[in-house]
Amino acid sequence: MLLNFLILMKHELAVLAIIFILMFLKLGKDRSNVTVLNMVNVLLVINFAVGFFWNREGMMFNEMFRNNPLMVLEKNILNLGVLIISLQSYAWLRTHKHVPEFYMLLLSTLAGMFFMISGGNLLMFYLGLELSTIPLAAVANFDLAKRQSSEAAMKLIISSAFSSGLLLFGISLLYGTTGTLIYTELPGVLNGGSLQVFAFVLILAGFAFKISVVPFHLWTADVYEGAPVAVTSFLSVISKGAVLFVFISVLYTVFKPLAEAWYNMLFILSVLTIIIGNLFALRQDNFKRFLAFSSIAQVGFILIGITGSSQSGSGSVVYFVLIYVFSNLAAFGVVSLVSAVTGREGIKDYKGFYKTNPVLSWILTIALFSLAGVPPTAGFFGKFFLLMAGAEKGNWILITVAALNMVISFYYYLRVVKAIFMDDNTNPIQTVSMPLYPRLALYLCVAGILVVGLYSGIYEHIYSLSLKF
Amino acid sequence: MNLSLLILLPLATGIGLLFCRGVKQVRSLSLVGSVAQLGLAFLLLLEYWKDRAAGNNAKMLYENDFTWFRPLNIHYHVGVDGISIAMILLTAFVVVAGVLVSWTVEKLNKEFFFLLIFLSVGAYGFFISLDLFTLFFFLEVAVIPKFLLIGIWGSGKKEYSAMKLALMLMAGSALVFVGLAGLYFNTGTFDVMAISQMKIAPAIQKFFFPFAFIGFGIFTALFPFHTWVPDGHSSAPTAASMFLAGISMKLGGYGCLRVATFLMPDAAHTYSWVIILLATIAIIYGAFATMMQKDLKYINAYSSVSHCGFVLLGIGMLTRTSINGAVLQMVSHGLMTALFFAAIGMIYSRTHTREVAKLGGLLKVTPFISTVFVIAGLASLGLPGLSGFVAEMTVFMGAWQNPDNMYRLATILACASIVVTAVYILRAAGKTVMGPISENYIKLKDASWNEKLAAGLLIAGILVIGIAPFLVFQLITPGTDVIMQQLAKTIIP
Amino acid sequence: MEASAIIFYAIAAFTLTSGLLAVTTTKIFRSAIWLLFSLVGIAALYFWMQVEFIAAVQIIVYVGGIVVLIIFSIFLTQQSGKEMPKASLRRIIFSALASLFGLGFSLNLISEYKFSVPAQALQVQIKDIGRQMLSPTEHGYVLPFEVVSILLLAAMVGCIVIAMKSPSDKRPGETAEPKETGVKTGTVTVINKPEIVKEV
Amino acid sequence: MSYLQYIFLVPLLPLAAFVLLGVFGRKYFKKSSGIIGTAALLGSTVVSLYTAWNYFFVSGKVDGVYQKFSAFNFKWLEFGPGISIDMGGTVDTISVMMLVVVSFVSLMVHIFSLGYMKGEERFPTYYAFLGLFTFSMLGLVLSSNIFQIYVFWELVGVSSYLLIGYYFEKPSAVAASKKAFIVTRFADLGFLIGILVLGFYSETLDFGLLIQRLTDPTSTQYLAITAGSFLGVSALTWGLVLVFAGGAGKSAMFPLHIWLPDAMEGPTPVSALIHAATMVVAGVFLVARLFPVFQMSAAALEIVTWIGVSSALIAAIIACTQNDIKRVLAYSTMSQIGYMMFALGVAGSGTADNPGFTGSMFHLFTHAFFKSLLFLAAGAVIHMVHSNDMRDMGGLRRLMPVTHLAFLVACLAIAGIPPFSGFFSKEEILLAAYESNKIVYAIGLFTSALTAFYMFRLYFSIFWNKSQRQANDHHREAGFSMKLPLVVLTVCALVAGFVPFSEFVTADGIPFISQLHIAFSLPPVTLAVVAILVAMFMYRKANNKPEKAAALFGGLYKAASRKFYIDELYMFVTKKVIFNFIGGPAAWIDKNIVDGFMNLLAFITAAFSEFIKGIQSGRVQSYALYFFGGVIGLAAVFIYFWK
Amino acid sequence: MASVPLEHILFLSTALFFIGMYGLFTRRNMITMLMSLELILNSVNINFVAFNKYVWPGKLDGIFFTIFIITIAAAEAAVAIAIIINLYRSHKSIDVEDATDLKW
Repeated sequence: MLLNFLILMKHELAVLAIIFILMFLKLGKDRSNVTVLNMVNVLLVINFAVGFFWNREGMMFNEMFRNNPLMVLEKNILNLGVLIISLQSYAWLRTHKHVPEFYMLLLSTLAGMFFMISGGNLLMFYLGLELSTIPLAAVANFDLAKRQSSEAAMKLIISSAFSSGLLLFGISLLYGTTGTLIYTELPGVLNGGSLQVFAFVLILAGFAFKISVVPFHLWTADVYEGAPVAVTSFLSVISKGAVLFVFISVLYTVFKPLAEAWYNMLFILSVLTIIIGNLFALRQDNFKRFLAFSSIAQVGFILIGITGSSQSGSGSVVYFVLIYVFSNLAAFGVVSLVSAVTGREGIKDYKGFYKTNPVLSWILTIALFSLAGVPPTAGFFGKFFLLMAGAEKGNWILITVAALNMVISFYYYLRVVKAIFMDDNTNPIQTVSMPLYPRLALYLCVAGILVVGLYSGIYEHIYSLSLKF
Repeated sequence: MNLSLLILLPLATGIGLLFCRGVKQVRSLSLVGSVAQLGLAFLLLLEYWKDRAAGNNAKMLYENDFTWFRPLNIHYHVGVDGISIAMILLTAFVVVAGVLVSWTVEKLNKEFFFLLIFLSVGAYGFFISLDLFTLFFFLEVAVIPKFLLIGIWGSGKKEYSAMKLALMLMAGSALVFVGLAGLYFNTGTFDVMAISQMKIAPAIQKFFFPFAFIGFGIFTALFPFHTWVPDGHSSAPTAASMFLAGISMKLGGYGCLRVATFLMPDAAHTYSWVIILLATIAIIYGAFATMMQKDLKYINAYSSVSHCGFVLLGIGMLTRTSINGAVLQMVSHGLMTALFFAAIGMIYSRTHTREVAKLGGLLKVTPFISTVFVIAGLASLGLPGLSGFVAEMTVFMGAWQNPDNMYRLATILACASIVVTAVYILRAAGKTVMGPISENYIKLKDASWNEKLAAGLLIAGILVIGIAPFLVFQLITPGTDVIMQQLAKTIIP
Repeated sequence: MEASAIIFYAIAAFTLTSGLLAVTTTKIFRSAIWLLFSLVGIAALYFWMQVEFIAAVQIIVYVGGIVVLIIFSIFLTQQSGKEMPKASLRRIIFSALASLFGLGFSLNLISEYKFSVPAQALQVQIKDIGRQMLSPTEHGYVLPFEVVSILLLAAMVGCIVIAMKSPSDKRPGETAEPKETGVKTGTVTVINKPEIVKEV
Repeated sequence: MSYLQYIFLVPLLPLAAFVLLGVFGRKYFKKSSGIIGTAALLGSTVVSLYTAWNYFFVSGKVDGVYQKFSAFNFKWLEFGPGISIDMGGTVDTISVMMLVVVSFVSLMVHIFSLGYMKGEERFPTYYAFLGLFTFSMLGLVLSSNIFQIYVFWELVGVSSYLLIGYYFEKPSAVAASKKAFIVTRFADLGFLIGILVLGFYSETLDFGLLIQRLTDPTSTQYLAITAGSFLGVSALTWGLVLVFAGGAGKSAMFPLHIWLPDAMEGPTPVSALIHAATMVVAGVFLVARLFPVFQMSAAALEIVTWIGVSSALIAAIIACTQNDIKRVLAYSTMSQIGYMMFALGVAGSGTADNPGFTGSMFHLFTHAFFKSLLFLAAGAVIHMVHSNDMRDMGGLRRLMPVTHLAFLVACLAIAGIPPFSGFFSKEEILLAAYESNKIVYAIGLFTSALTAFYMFRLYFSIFWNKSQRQANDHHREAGFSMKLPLVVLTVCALVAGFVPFSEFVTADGIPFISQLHIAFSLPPVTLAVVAILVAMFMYRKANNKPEKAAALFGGLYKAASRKFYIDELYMFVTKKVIFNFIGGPAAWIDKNIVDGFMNLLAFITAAFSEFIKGIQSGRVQSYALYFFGGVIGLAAVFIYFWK
Repeated sequence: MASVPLEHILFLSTALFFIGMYGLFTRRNMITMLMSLELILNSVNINFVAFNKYVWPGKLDGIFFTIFIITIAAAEAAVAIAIIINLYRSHKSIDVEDATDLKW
């Protein structure tokens, strides 16, 4: 029993263990940031490594907690992302006053996501969601001196509370109409009645809010811009990814009876999301804000993938999230490094960046190309598979719109590349020296971008896992 | 021989370039690499002839096929027939010439040569791949380097042009993607040869053909979507313009042939009149637009629009000869336009202007360059003995074999364009290399060894095609015959 | 029966009116008080539904915790007497319309839906609530319980870090209260803090 | 056929010279290039003479009929079964005759140029171009395939372009070369389409097969081509007329002649070779080559006739008014070619034993000699006076006796005074015209008189007119290399007429004896003599009679001296109409509409994104409002509408 | 209970829900916005309890859900207020209209 418990909840327990270590660290005599950071990063590496061993399928607490290979994979992806982010935010945290707290909060959100992914029950889902949101709001405020930071935190907490209010209303209606909260029981009792559809829409909105689907996306850009870069990247990659994982499984299993309805909803939402995201990304100057909108557009593509049939849909989405972790974090890594050293975050500031920082420029360029979906970067494969998955339903309007929107997205990614390579600048960003951790992280990302796509084994592995939820 | 070498060799060269120190190493390595490509291409040609002579009548030779992404049944499937070998040879020629021409690039030369080589990877991969996915993959691989090449090393309103080019080409490949997806979901495979064996319902073909054809057409300056050509070519650095006009416009033509026409023959029959209409417009209107240009590069760019019109015309006519002509025209236009751009580049690097009005009398001071310029001009106005003539005549003959009166009219109009071509070429030549020379050009230097080599290489190619076209013909005809069989077994007569 | 119905409607009217006032009065402190009333009304509703435990929790947490917290923060951030800034008329109209439409929409849906009301309602004992709360077996809620406790821990840490006045900025009159809020959150959590330690 | 195997040398030697001099000339053969070129030409001349001898006197005739042999033939470009461009060498009467003419005249010009072009900076280039031209011309006459002839046709055109533009620093030369190329290109368009038509219907491009199929009224191809019609004219006629259009362009026939006078910008020997003797008669040769097919279509022959005769007349009239001696010669060339053309025309439509074909070829033959002689002599004069204008000349007869003599002979020849060569050929032509069409005959007669007049106008005003000039170091007659060709050609111009041409070259290869009827040849000769006397009376001494005469003709004179304003017409059409009403709009549309549309898309996108930016107002409450709006909207849509 | 149909309880909760929403939309003071949020959550609680009590008396899901919601609401409120206070430090105001630096 106990062993089973330990193995099944390995990921969660590992994260919690780190949290408690940090807590005692904090209560004990205060150490220098660097030692704390070294320690934390080592722990995270261990945590990430542990994720690959002794995995087992199973359920506990009458389906409140499930685990299966796909979930393990998803958790590993999230672990990886957190590791990379932590390595990248080294430059920023070195001088920060509350390093252990930062990690405690961040990791508790991670734990929340794990519970959310593993949860087999709307209650667990809700708890996980909150656990992965509320601490983030706090962390978003960690640039205590900056007014933008606190504004971002305020926007995040209020709008997320609002969305969870709606979500809860939906859940309550669902509960009222079906009498159960357990995933495995729900499909049997869902009958697609209008009240249930309403409930579903409310729940969908809760998801859509977290993965910032238009029109539930409006908080995204502001929060991304205001929050510290580490938090922004965490929001844009980790929490989005986690919710996506849950979203797919919930849609494909729990709401199967409503499939026809949610397919059309996602159709509308994805088109809206791609277009609006692109249109806004067109005219951004702040790099984080720009990435925010670009990530919204990316979500639109992911939604298209979700509309596909279960296996290729979920496979392509998980695959894309993995790629997205690498590409987006590569971009954010450069941005966070630069903003930590120089405090400049405008795309204009990046004019002539290549003259001073060739390596960083290439990394950023590769990342942007991967986001834009240019071969041979992994992003190309990710987008291709997403669209192929979406095309399985034969909805060519959707595919054509998406394909043409890739052109718009191209424009703004290339705009940045243009700024980096072609424009000349009177005072370009000075040469930024890369500390060890960020360098590691960035190289890891680039390697990922190049390998994940070209090496087909990874996709096939994910695909093979993504039959069962 | 293993075709993957064609991809690996440039790739290795490119990676090697990253570790080079100093201008000399970079130049020499890229020259060695590109020459090796050329050698490889010739090796391929020889083997091909040997095997064909040995009576190997397979549709595709040297096929090499292994599964890449099993879930979507994506293969890495390469193989060549005569047409693709012709294209590969063209690419190799242009690459070497491009490297030679850009010998003196100082600014960021490592990156420059890396991108050039990388571009060639895309081109080779595109021409050898028999799997729609890899085809698409390499198609897009070939786009981005152009953007950087133009934007960083270009001249004039380079950012605008680079952006325009990248976006329009990307729009093209987006359409291509839809077409490919359509083919995939109606056949369950990306494999070109496999799809060609299947029968796709005409309705489906009719729906997806425009996507594929227009998508590829944008690459090869299909009429309303050609506007990236003038700006892109004129802003690009010399080598990049050579690549653009010489290679990447051919990607489009090849795709139109290999994917759109070959895999959707019914639709090809249905839409051939549209293709011919657009092609004829492109030919005539491109020629007249060229007549009004003042800038040498614009002249050549617009003439490329007109010449690529011949390619599309040949494809649209759907006769054996005309398709042969289309392929021939692709190769010949690739060579001669590359030569033209090389000559323009040489002139520009000396006089620092491309304004026809500002130039004059260069024949006196730079006889070699001027001669090259004139030869390129004569080639593009279709002088017998040079490649252009053979290609255009083949297209005309093939087009005329299509007995429909409207098609005949289109053919006649297309023929008429050779007069206009003569007009603008001779105007350009007359104003640039002939006439009285202005004082400030009096002490210009003639071509340096690398420029001479590059020009010589291209001229050699042009002459070979022009004097011994039967060589190219017996190279490409088997491929054309395969396409003709495909077109023959359609439902619509 | 009649009596209970009358009581219900009375409670409902009280809750709704005080809630409405809470979101409309111009004085912030008053609105806080109205909120308090409304929450109490809800607690009364729970009593009426004979779920005393929830009612108790409602009173302890909301009335005893959150409202107090809110009032403190009001004191911290402004003088309670003064008028609050009004929203623009356009905003008000749109919000009213949206809310009313939403209300109508959902009421319509709910009234359409025929809830199958079984004969006898649920009789809930506090002790099986407590037992299930901590039982890992069937109908056990120990896992969510732990998750929530992690959440509370995280929330506490977050509050402390954010609201604690950093030594750099020295503004008089704000030294104590931020900690206060932190502690307050603490008190909320203290209820089930020991169990965490026990369990893990 | 032993001698046939050497024929390939005839075109190849000049080609070799071209390649050698073109590639290495300016480096290694700066001085010796002239010798090299001439040597090569000498070689091919010898071979062609050898061929001619063998063909005409040894082995050409099989039981009384001159056969058509194929010296060599290989597939150059195969379009499909039966349809292929071959590179072949046809040996028949006209091709052998042309071989001799071309190589011989070209040799003469090569030799002449040794002196004339001495000291030129681009001496090797000049000889390279000459070699290229000679190669292409020889290839043209040898062609066995209608597409092959087109190939060399273009090559001839381009080498003429290069040679006209030889003085590339003179804008006028550049313009002239451009004009020549474009005008002929325009004509070639017709030729090309004609080839497509004929080739398509006859299902071959080979001359032999094509002629055989299209002249046999029972063959399917013939039926097809006569059945097929466009705008009510049969495909056959279309094809032939279009082909003839090409010929007319090259041969400077009436509406397409404008390039020829300007082409005189080139070096004079070049004019002698290309624009007098060889290239310009290519059109005649083409028609002669397809003569059997032309005979199948009366309409086509009519057109040929009238184009030819009108060109002859107009050119002659214009020639009377020009002052630039080379232009005068150019117009006379045009008029003489007009003769050849209408000779062919009437030959087809006339009776079976009509001497027109022979006459035309004969005239081509003789004309080659005396016209190139005229040009070379003129070249010698120009070389000495350094001017083209006859008003700067005069009284040169003592100063340059050889030239004087040669010029005189040539003038007599072209004027058709017996026993000079021109007389015989012209007689045959007039006879042919007389037999078939009186009007044409009359015009021809008048034209010949005009010819005599303007030629002697030229002669007198060069060599007499002004007072004697004295020899001094500056004015000296040219050296041996220039005298030799003059002498040789003079001899030819004298004796060429006595060649019994009709026994060699006839339409059907069957020789016949043509005898002179004194009665018939009386009127033209007397007219010619009268015309010469008039010219002598007007131009022997400097006086004001010419002005009077000009005033007498008034408008006609003015129009003629302005070449009947045809150039202006062309200028108007090209510069004004094409550039402003076709090219301009095309460029404008491309820049503003097609490209503008692309930019408009970009602009709209940007504008729209600017327009909707208000959504992201930064107010969290409106965010919530949108959020809720989205929820309700979605729910409403999917509950009430999208069921 | 029979005298009061379930729907009426739901009406009450729904009304409360939208009252809260109205408040959230219109209140410019962040703390009052927070209050509105509390109202929303409470209405959901009522739903859960009512459903559990009258419709699905089998298990205690609704009850427990309510308990957890209440707890989380507390935590949320705490964090929110902490953030608001911090924001007040920098902005000198808790009017949302003043906290709109980040936009477009």
